[in-house]
Amino acid sequence: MFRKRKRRTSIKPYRAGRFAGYRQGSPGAGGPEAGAPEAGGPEAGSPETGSPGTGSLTRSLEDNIALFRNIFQQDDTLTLRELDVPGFGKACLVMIDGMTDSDVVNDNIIQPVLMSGRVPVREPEDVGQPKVGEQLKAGGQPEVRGQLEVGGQLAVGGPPEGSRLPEDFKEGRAAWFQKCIIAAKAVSRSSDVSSLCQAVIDGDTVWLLENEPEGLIIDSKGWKTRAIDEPKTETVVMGPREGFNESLIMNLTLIRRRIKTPNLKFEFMLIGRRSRTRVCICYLKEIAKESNLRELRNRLEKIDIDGILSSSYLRELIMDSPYTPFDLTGTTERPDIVSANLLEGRLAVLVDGSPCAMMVPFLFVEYFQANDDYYTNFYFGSLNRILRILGFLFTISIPGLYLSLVTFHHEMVPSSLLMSIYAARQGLPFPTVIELIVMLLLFEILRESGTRLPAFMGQALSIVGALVIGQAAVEARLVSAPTVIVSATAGITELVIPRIKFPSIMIRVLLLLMSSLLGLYGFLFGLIGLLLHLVELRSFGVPYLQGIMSFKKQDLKDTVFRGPWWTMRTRPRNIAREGEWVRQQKGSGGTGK
Amino acid sequence: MKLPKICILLGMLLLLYGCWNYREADSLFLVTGCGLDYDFEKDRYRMTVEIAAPEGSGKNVEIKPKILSADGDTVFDAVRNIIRISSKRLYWGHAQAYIIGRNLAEKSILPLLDWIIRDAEPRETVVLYISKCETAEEIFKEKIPSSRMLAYGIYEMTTSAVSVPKAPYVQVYQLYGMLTSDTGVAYVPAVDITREGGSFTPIVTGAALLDKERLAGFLSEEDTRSLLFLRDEIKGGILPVKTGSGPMSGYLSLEIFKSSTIVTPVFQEDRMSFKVKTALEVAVGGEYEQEKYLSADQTAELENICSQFLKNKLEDFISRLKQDYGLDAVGFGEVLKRRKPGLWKEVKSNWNEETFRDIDVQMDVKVTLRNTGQYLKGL
Amino acid sequence: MPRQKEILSNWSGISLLGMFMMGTSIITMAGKDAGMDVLLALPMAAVANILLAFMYTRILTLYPGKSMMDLQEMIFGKLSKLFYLLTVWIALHVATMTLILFGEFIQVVSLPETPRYFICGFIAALAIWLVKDGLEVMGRWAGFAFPVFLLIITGVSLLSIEDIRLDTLGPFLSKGLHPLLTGTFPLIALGLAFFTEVFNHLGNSRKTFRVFLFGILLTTFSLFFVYLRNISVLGMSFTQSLYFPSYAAVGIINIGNFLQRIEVAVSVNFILVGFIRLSICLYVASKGISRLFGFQDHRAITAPVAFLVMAFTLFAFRNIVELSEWVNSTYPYYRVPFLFFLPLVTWVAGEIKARKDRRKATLPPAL
Amino acid sequence: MLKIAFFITIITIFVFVDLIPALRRRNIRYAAAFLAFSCLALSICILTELGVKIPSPAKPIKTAVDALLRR
Repeated sequence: MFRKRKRRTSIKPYRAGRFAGYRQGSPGAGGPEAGAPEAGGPEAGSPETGSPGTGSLTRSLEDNIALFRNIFQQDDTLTLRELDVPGFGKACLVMIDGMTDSDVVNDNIIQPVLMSGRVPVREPEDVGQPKVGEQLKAGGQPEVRGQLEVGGQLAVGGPPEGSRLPEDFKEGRAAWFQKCIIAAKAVSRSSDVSSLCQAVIDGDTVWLLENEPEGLIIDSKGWKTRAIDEPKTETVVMGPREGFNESLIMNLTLIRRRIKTPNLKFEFMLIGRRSRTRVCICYLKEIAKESNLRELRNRLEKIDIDGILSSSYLRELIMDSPYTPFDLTGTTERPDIVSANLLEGRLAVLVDGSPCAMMVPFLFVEYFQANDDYYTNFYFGSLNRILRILGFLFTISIPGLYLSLVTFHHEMVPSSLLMSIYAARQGLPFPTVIELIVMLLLFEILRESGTRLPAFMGQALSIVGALVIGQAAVEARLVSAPTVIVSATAGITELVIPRIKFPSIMIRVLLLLMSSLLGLYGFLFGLIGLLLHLVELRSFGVPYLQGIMSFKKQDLKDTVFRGPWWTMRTRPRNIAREGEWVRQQKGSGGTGK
Repeated sequence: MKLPKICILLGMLLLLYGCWNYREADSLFLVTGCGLDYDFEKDRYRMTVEIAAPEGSGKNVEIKPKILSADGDTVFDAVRNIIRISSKRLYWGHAQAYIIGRNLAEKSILPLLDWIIRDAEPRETVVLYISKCETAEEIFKEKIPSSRMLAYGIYEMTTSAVSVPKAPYVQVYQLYGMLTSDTGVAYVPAVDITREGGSFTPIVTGAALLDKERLAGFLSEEDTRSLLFLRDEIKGGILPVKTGSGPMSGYLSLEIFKSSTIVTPVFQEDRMSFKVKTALEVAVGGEYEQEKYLSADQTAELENICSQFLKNKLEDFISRLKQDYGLDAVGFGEVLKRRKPGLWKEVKSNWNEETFRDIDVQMDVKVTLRNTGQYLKGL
Repeated sequence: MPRQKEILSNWSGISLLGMFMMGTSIITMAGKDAGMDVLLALPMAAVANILLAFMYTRILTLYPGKSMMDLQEMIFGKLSKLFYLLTVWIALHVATMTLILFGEFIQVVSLPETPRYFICGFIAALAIWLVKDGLEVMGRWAGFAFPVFLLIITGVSLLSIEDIRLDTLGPFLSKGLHPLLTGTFPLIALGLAFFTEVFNHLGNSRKTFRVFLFGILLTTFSLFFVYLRNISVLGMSFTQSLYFPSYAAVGIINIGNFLQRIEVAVSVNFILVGFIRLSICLYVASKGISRLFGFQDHRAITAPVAFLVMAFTLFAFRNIVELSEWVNSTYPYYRVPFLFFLPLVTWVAGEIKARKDRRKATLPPAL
Repeated sequence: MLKIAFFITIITIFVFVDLIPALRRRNIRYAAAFLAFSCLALSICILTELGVKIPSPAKPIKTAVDALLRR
């Protein structure tokens, strides 16, 4: 882990190739931090890490090529491009088709290499500095080509003599290629087969040379990614429309573009013995709580799993209370939400290949917050929040309350209402509790099939659902009309907050069962238990219910109500670092305040 | 440690699934009201209940009133015996009117009152009536043309008495309070049957005066209004005032907006008297002899006439209360108890019989005219 | 599993205290035998409670962070086991009473056919869960439930304004001082002694007394309004003749024929506060028992102690008549030795020991 | 009968929650206390179910207090 961090400081440009380096350091080159705990570092070279090759390259190119062929047996995406470099002999490019950017390979690797034997002799002082890249960047290749053509002096018989390029050849020919020829932004050397293999898998190109025990790992990653568009699940009325896609680096850019401070930190980790997924912890160094960060790193390092395909894998692996149905980590596909969370002092975890970022700590009240609240008028935002809270309360309680009122506490229903329920229930075959359970189940089935169904089949589903369940069942006197109304209300209110769907289904059923036992008292016991469970939960040490029912004025600003921005002077308690609670200095902003 | 906790809840729910009090609405009959009588020949209570019974099937279920009755050794026994006829359990949570027949009320109302308060189902806010007919059964057994619940009709007549103060609205918990007070005098609304156009309609009219647990007599609607004035229970309604004499002359209706009555004991030279101060704020709702009362002076005159009229009414009522019944329905005793607890202890043992008959009452009625409706000048 | 020291916030402390003190009075109207004088008894009892709170605060602050049991262990050594035993006894007794009242209330008021042990079982299971989660969770739970409780009390009392008849109040002190005293005594919350096991967890031990004071005042105010409402709505005689006057008083509310039949709000309130009362008793009992046996952690013993309480409910009182007679006439006196003299002895002994310790500390060692 | 079943159920649940972890951690004394208390509770339950009148401590205390205060 530490190696990654160390490397980060030395490599500046961020793009897909930003990682090229860290893998090729030979194991154990820990440097000063070698004593730090390293929980199953992925490059430990153990057999499970997924890199089949071990050992080092040999001097024979034939052997090396055979080695790679052997490792990537039956993998026909492996592409070997053999070259004959004038003056150097045979060379070979090893890459995987589809993972590499053809332009980079063609223009920045093959072309300079092929030309290298003909390059006019340069002054020694030019050598050793990564001028080539810059030159290419500035002028582009045509200039080089032109130069060659004009010069017409083809330096055949490339084997460089010591007098020509004395500095570079001291380090070996590979180093010379690395520094002087290859026009890629990150090139490193390695002789370790496993790291070379890993590089190939990651989409880099490995460059092998005859009679050279070191290979070059050239950054040439490039593949197609989805365009940045608005997430389907989190639409917003007013506000940014960008959403994460599956490329980690792209996602990080989206965050970086919103918070432009060097204090925004991105720490990388590799998780997954086989998938070797890159995972990034982002935080704002001055605001995030150090202890939370340490805890998060700790928990992530403890993970031992063979594959991570989405951030949801991580969420379940690092939850404080693994059995709770509630989310203890936030999740979003929107960079603006992640940025807002970072600014509150939270930590975000992004996973390569998953558009969902995970944020910790997560509080219960965040279920009811939506980014739209912050982009619209604060009255409207507060109203929406209250509606969401009501929606949650309704969806968990309506079936249970209805059941206990009509089967236990008839005295609480107004006489006229009881009469109509009474009339509606005449001659029905099933007890209310069974009716309710079946109807709720049917609703969930409809909902679930609606989610997975192709859009063109949706209509059929809704027609059948509405007609059969809504009308025919009542008319055939299988279920009573009030039951249909109640379960439909519970189902609709459940959709006010899609994220809390599962816990609310579970609580609703539990409360329903409790109500069928002891009526309203059972319902109340269920609520007591629910509150108890919520109270005992913690997300990264922060009490889950923090912020709800607080009497402190400042705490209420962003919980049940969305206060105007000028009043939100502090960050939520306990989340940001001690003493870093002030979001706005007093008097700043809020004209007229 | 969370999984076991979830197991606790689930295990308890699944293993011990028993719902003792789970009752579907359709397994019950809703009782809307009941009447209680005593059959002195058979020496048994007779309970008549009105239930809301479903009629029809399929989608066209209608709720119609149905009358059932049964005998029993006690009230509760009679209640349970009805189940044998009705085949479903009776549910009392929505019953509003409990009627006691006059025959039984002359003995005691306690059997029913005790059951209402003790049992969990009947509510404390229901109203107990005393029937002016011999039995309560008569009231229920009369044919009702409509599908309305008779008991609810009776109850609504009482609650609407706020704007027509002709019957008191006494809920059972208030009745209990009156009966357990030191004077032990209470009043409840009375029900009777009117015969209009061949159909019999129950009507709530006047009040029944109770001495301890026994019926002492019925008060007319006018007396009931006086009683309500004295007890400061008037919240609105119409006060017809007769300003002249002879037929068709000088009835004036006053709409009451505000009314307050304060009773204070006065002691003068060993003699106890009570001062009743009634203040009324009214508007002229309708009058017959218009020309008379339009100027400011005339308004004052009108106020005087009305005050005098009401004062006479009230004084008349109190004197009749003293002579005919000897029952302190107005609650002078309660006032004395709060003001002079020491003195009360001495007189309370024979308050109704002696002291109350002796006391003087000084009436002070003040009627204030708020407006005369939309009319400035009459025809 | 050693856990880090649990810390109660001040509000949690106030909530626990308030809910514990309301415990059963909110529904049974303790002290209603005093008649009208109970309204005067409430402030008198508050004064007595504050005096008691002085003593309990002193016990807690002699050695900050030490509970009364810790103190007893320091002072009496082996003998302290006797003290634990007495505390456990009374805690179990109060827990049993609370649990029975729960069962009886629910049974009498709305679920007559449901067996009592079944209702009790649910509540006991929840209480075990709460107590096992520890004091901090308990405090936070109370911190959430207490505002709900106060909100319901206020709302319901506001709704019954229409039915309140203040002219039915009085006469006060018509029968001399005796009823006042008999009304005051049950209202004195000797149960506060249990909080000497709870408030040693308060985050700021210097604010202990403030927490006591605020809790007592809040409770007295709430109870006063509840009592006033009940008496003025139902009338004194009806109030006295009911087991659960609050329930009846709220059942009378009828606003525009729409807002009516809301007496279940009282049940909610009673279950919330009674639940905390039960949990505190269970906490103290299991703590005492684990100390008796020399266990480190009370959590392992909580569940069996709760079973024991459940078993006691089966035979302790035959019915609510016996229970209410006991609660009204015997219990207020019976609890005195356990909840008053026991802390008193501890306090006096602790005071002496603290003096000695302080002298020892100031004296130069080994002269 | 249901009463005993109910008691046994609740106790069994907590056997899983409390007793078995205690045994696993070799906390014999916890386990012993757990078993002792649970058995006591269960036997009280069974006795009452069998119709045995267990004398309640409330009664003697009541007579004692009455004797002390209202001589």
